[in-house]
Amino acid sequence: MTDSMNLAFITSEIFLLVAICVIMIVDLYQRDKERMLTFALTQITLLVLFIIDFNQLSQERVIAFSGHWVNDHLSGILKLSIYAISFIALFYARPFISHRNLMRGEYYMLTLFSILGMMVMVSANSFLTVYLGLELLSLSLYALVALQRDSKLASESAVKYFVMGGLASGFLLYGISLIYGASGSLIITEVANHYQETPFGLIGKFGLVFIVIGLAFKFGAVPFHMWLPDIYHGSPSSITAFIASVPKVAAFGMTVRLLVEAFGQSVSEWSTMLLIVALLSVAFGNVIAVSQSNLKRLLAYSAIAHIGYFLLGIVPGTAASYSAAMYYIIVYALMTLAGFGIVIFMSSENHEYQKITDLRGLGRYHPWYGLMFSIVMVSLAGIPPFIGFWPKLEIFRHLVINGYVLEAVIAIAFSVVGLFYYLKVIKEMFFAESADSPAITSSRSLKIAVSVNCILLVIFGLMPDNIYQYCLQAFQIAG
Amino acid sequence: MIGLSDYLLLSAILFAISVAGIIINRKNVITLLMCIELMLLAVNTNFIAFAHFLDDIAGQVFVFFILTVAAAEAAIGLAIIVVLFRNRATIDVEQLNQLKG
Amino acid sequence: MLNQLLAIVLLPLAAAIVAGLAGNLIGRAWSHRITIGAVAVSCALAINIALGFAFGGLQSLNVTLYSWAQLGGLNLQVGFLIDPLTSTMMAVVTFVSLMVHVYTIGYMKDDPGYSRFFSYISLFTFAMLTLVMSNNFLQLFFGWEAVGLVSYLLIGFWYKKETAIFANLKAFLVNRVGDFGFLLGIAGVYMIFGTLDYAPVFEQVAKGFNDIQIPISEEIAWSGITFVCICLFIGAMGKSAQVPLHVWLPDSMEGPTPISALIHAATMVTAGVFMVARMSPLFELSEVALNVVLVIGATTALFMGFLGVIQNDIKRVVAYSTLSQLGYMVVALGASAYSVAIFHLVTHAFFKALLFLGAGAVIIAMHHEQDIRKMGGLGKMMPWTYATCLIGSLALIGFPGFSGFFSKEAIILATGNSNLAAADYAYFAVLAGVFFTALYSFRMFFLVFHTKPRMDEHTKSHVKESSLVVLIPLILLAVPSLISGWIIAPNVIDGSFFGDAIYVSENHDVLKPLVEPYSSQLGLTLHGFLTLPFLLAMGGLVTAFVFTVWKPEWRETLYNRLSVINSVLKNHYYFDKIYIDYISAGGVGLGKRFWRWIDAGLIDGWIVNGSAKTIGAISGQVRKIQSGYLYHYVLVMVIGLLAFLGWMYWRALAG
Amino acid sequence: MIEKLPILSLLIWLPVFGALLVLFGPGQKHRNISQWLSLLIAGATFLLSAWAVTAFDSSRYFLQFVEDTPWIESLNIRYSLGVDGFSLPLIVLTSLMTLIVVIASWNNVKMRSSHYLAGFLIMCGLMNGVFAATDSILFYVFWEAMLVPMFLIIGIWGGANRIYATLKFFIYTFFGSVFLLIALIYLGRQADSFDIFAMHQLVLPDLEVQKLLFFAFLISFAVKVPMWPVHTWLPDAHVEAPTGGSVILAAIMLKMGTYGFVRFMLPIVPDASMAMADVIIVLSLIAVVYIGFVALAQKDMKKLIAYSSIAHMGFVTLGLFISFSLVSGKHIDAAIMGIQGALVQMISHGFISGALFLCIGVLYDRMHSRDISDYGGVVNTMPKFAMFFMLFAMANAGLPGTSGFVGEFLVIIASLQVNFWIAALAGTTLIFAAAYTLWMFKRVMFGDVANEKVASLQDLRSREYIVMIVLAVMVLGFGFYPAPMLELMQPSVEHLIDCNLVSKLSPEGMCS
Repeated sequence: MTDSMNLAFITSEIFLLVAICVIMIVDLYQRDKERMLTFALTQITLLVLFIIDFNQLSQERVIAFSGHWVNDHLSGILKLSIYAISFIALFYARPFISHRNLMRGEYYMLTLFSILGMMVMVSANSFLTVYLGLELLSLSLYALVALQRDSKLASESAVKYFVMGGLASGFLLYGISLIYGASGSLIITEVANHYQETPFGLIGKFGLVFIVIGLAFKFGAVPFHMWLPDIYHGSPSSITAFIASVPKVAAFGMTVRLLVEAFGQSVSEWSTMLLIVALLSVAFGNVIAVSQSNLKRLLAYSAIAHIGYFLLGIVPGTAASYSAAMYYIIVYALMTLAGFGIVIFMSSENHEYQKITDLRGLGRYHPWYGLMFSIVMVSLAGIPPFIGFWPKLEIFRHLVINGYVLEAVIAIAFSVVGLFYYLKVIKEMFFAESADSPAITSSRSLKIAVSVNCILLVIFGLMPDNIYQYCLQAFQIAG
Repeated sequence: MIGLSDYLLLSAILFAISVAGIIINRKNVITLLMCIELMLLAVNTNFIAFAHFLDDIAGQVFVFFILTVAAAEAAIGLAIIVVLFRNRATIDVEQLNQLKG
Repeated sequence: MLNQLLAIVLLPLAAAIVAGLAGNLIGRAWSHRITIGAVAVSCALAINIALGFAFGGLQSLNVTLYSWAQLGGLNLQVGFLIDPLTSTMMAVVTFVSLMVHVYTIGYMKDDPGYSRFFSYISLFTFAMLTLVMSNNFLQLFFGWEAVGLVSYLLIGFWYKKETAIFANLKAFLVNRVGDFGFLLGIAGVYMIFGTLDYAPVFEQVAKGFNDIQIPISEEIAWSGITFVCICLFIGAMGKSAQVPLHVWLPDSMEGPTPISALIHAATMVTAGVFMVARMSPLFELSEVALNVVLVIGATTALFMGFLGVIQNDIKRVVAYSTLSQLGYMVVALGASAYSVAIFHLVTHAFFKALLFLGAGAVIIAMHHEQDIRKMGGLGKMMPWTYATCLIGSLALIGFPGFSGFFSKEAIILATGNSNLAAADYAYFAVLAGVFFTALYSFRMFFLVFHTKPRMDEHTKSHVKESSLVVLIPLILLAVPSLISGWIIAPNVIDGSFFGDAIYVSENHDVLKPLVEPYSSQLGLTLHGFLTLPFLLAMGGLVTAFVFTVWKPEWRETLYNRLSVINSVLKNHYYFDKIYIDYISAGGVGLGKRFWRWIDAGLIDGWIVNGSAKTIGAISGQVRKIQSGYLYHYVLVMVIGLLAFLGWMYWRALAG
Repeated sequence: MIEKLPILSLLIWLPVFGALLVLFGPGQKHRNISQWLSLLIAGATFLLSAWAVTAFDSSRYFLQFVEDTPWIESLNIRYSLGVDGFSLPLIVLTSLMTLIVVIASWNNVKMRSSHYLAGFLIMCGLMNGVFAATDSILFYVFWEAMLVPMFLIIGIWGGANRIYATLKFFIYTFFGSVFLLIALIYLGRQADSFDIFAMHQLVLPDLEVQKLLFFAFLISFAVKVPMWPVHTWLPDAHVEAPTGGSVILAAIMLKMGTYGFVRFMLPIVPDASMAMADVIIVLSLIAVVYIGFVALAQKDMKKLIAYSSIAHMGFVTLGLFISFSLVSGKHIDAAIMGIQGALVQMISHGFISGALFLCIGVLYDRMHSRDISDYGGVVNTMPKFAMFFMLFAMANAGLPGTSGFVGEFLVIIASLQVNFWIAALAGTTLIFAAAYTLWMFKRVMFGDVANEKVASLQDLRSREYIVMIVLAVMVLGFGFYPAPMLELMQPSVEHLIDCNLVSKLSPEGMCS
């Protein structure tokens, strides 16, 4: 435990904290309404973080701060993807918020704080750190959602998010407390050791239930999904894009820490719960999405369905399947970001076009973006060769390998239902006649960001290996 | 002699009350905040009880963290409610159903 | 030799292509010059080959042109088998075709589709030649369907005529029914003999082979050879218009008259007869098949003869007489007098073509009026046509000395000698047939050429003898109608001509008794005046004379007396009614129902769109759970919580 | 030097990247440029495929022009291509039909023609990929990806009811192929490799497992073929699709299903296929007879041809699945006959149905109606067109001398060796096909001029001539001399019969 207090292990966190303070102060002295400098600094911070963690990626797994903190491939890779996705998300946000007087320092502050929270989450090795990271993330997200002060919907969704989130973290804490009582420790590795020797008592089992539910809530899996559509719908699109993508990745990290690392020896205890939740999510998400007319709500329900598929990846409880799930969640974050990118893209200065029918004639008048968005939709539907297909393939592969053939068939059958509503969007863009061209953003940066994001979907679709290799490394599997 | 199980029962009851409160209360959002606080208290009771009977300090430390975070949470919660009130001139839970379906 | 054969086949094809694709470029004159030239050359070559077989002692040869397909051990080839039988057919086909070509110049003089017509008939010549010259079943089937195609095109030549395009579709479909059987027959041949070439098949037949059983159901199994023969004969029924597949031939008269002469009298319709004769080794092995052939042929011969009596359209009379004559040929086949069948085929080709072309000449003269009730007394106005038609009719009724006499007499005698089960019925049918043949043919003859003219003045004033291009073919056809019998008869009957091209088993050899009488044509002719068939023919002739020339008014009374029979005949035994109103209409109706009920209704309506609708409905309902009220959301969460806790508790208790 | 070329990759990617060029290149504004460009690309692709035929060694059954590079190491998925006697003819067919479609839609598609052409070029590449892929996941990727451009083509350029039709098409086929995916995953697991030919070598001792795999394959491929009763997407898709779409759909997409049978089902699960052969045979016969009746009742030309396509594809499945009882009955020649017949039928149906849809397209361009009742006496005003239409109609009716005859002839003859009733029912196609095709022809082409719209029809234009002549040459050529095509396929067919139809229940008797 000599190097237990070695701050080197939390370089990036410290750097981020410092950076946040600096940016806050700099922001105070800014006259520029566009907050160019703040934006630039934020993005630079992210870049620097990326570089730092990329260099630390190769190092071995270390546990520090008397066991509360862990640095390993998993945390490293998750952090990297968090930075990358947030980076794109901020690009999306810029033109949007500048038109809705959200262009204030807080926006960036809160984003960075939530990123900090996520970093803590993914490299937490004790329930305490997990909790702190989670709350740091959640609180900043509540604030972000409520940031658009003059919007009825935003404030309503903020309240809902807040209440439900509080409730969920309450559940999680209650579970943690029970586990603490049952195992006598807060350190995840010690919990794991404890359960290696002694079997689960009833208290431990109940604790596990609470924890699983807390996680399921974070992901928005049925039946703990109720908050998700409203929040996605109500909050400002740029923030929805952020909420929908990045925290999912962090939540995966938390799941691994809480379930896999703490209770990895007793997969059977929780895998069934996850299986039920997952299949429910797949079914409900896909079915309800069919009757949605608002693009944001549609994406919300599709998110529920995708979470279902993702959880199916965790169910088999083998390292390979975890890496598949990780692959899925990262890819999904990228895709859903692009999805909400469409919504942001379609929102002009004063008005937000969120109805699917607002996309009419896009393919006619802006074929390039029509193409881009159909790539997103098809990719979400999981049609090869777009990237959405590969993680699905991996998930199903591991299900079949581990003997969950029937579950795989059910899930894949619902993906046919899913196809229907994704195609509905393409239908509106290309097939439906429309008299005039739909309003689209004027900002060049956003146009570039969307195009880059969508093209990434294609490129990674044609060369899916590189991302997946990282996911495999995260679980010490040679590709 | 009061045993561990009694504390657990107590916290369970508190927990149940808080959840029930959230479900039953249809009027004031503030009440929801209080319910959440109550839930955290239930958790705290658990932690302290366990910490005592395991005589391990970590649980009690955790409680301090929870209390702090709860304070922050309350602050943000109230702020959000203020925003809500400015927009809707009401903080009735029943009115919060613009987002649905 | 091979080059000659190729020339015979390909010249008409080339001419057809030129006239068809470049018809407008080269103009009418050139299109008929080219086609006629081509057919003339192949005709000359064909006759040369035939003579070679008759006198030059030419050996039959079997050549392969190219391998159509190679499947494992099976090699499907295209090639020629040239023997007396083939050469006869080649000669007849090319000769009649040539005549028709020439005749067409006059007949189609002012038709817009002039060169198209020439292209078609040359194409037909090509197809027919491939059929007869084939040395394997594949090519036989090709020619079989190709002639059907051309006949389809030619019946529908005047595509604006509603009746014509109805008739050609009908013809094609009825033929397809026959071809369906034919194809199964070919499949059967492959099944038994493992090859589709004639030579090995006949070889195996000659040196004996083990017949297989074709299981039809659990208990029933057919002898393979019988199955094959009957299936092949079904094909022949289609092409040679035997009952019940005869319905297309009368309608085919909607086509131009030269076609009726060439395709629907002389050549194509006899393809079936040729095919059975070619397959004689197979048919000889199956008594059952031979009996079937006899019955079908006899029925056709007799009952189609009846219909001839009541027709008023000049071409339809000839058409029904064709049907009846085809019946005679098929009877001969059934009696395993194959050579006689071919003999009658040849003579019939001459005199029936002659009759058709004569009828055509009349039709031109009458300005395309075809109803014999509106004619009469044309004899004086067009003497040449009159003379040639008389020759044709006499040949048709088998008046001693005419070509038809020798062949038909042989058929009757052969049938008499046959000892098959159905032979007696057939014998009666062919005898009775003779009477009616005479009746309808001379009824027509008298009504057209004798009796007082019944056409209007205008037409009457314009009636005149046809032009030379029309008359020359008539005369050239009249000559063989007169004399061909004298030349051919003996060598055919004693089998010296066909040699081993036709195989007859010992116990079926019905021609042996005929060899002696047929050795002297003159004696046979004189003897012919004393036989029953002659009396019957004369009876028919006299009856015809009575009802047309002497006492026309008796006709009405007779019709009224026999009104029942008359109505049956008028509806052609209701064949058309059954086929069109019930079978085809029923088929379409069935299709509609299948489509509406099963495709659109069950599969699409319920299963496909139904499931989509269901999901939509469920979705519409389930989304209501998302009520928007916080406490509902929490409630759902808590329910989930309790469910899991309970489940976990239950598991803990259980295990 | 040309031998060094990665010919198959070129066949796949040349059209795809060419399409991108057409899509975003200069052609966007000027139709002519895009048209010439796509003509150039399609022509080059076709020439490449033709060269591939000449370079193909038809005396050997195993794969040629093989390319094999790792693609996704972590999943052990390889970018491996190769063709044998089954796939090469289909690749040529694909390239040729694409070229024809490009020519046929010359100056013909008014709206966004560059996108239209690009769509078909992409399709061409992807379909070539389907036929060339020898890695099952690669196959699946092409198989699915191909749906997207077709979905857009039907949806954007289609007829009145296009949206329903195209959604139905996409979801129907996608539903089918998801089961394929599961089966492939399972097999990949068993064989430790997604290589199709590794799967061929797989021993599957459990017949039940084989049956499950069989049904997974069956659902996905039967939808594509399509076999009764999962055929109902086809008429809608055909009717609503633009001419080019119908052509590609009928000429090539349907073949993928039957190609799947040959490539996956027969070799990988022979025992289940043998056990289930009767089911398939019955379905095929239903396709011939039942669909024959349904086609008779159609009032819409395209629907009629669509249904006739289903009936004709029935012969392919029939020919493939009678082979089992023939092999077990030691009728090896007949088995070869059946399979060869099926393959020839695939190719020739490609030409014929494509040609018929083009003919209907020619009429539709002028009259903007597909209803038979709107026509009549067209031959009066379009004699040259009538000639071609007649030829193709006759080919559709299986007239000897046209390619349509070859396949049906072989299959019927082979099927009599199995059972009289199979042959008899299959043989009814002679009557049905003639009935519905020629009845339609009569009502559309023959008779007196029906209305003044017909009276004002113009005969074929030069580009239409080119297309018609090419197809006519193909139809007649393979009708009179199918031997070359058969020789191309022969070794693969024999290998299929020798090695792949043997039982996979036990290791012995398996050969490589």
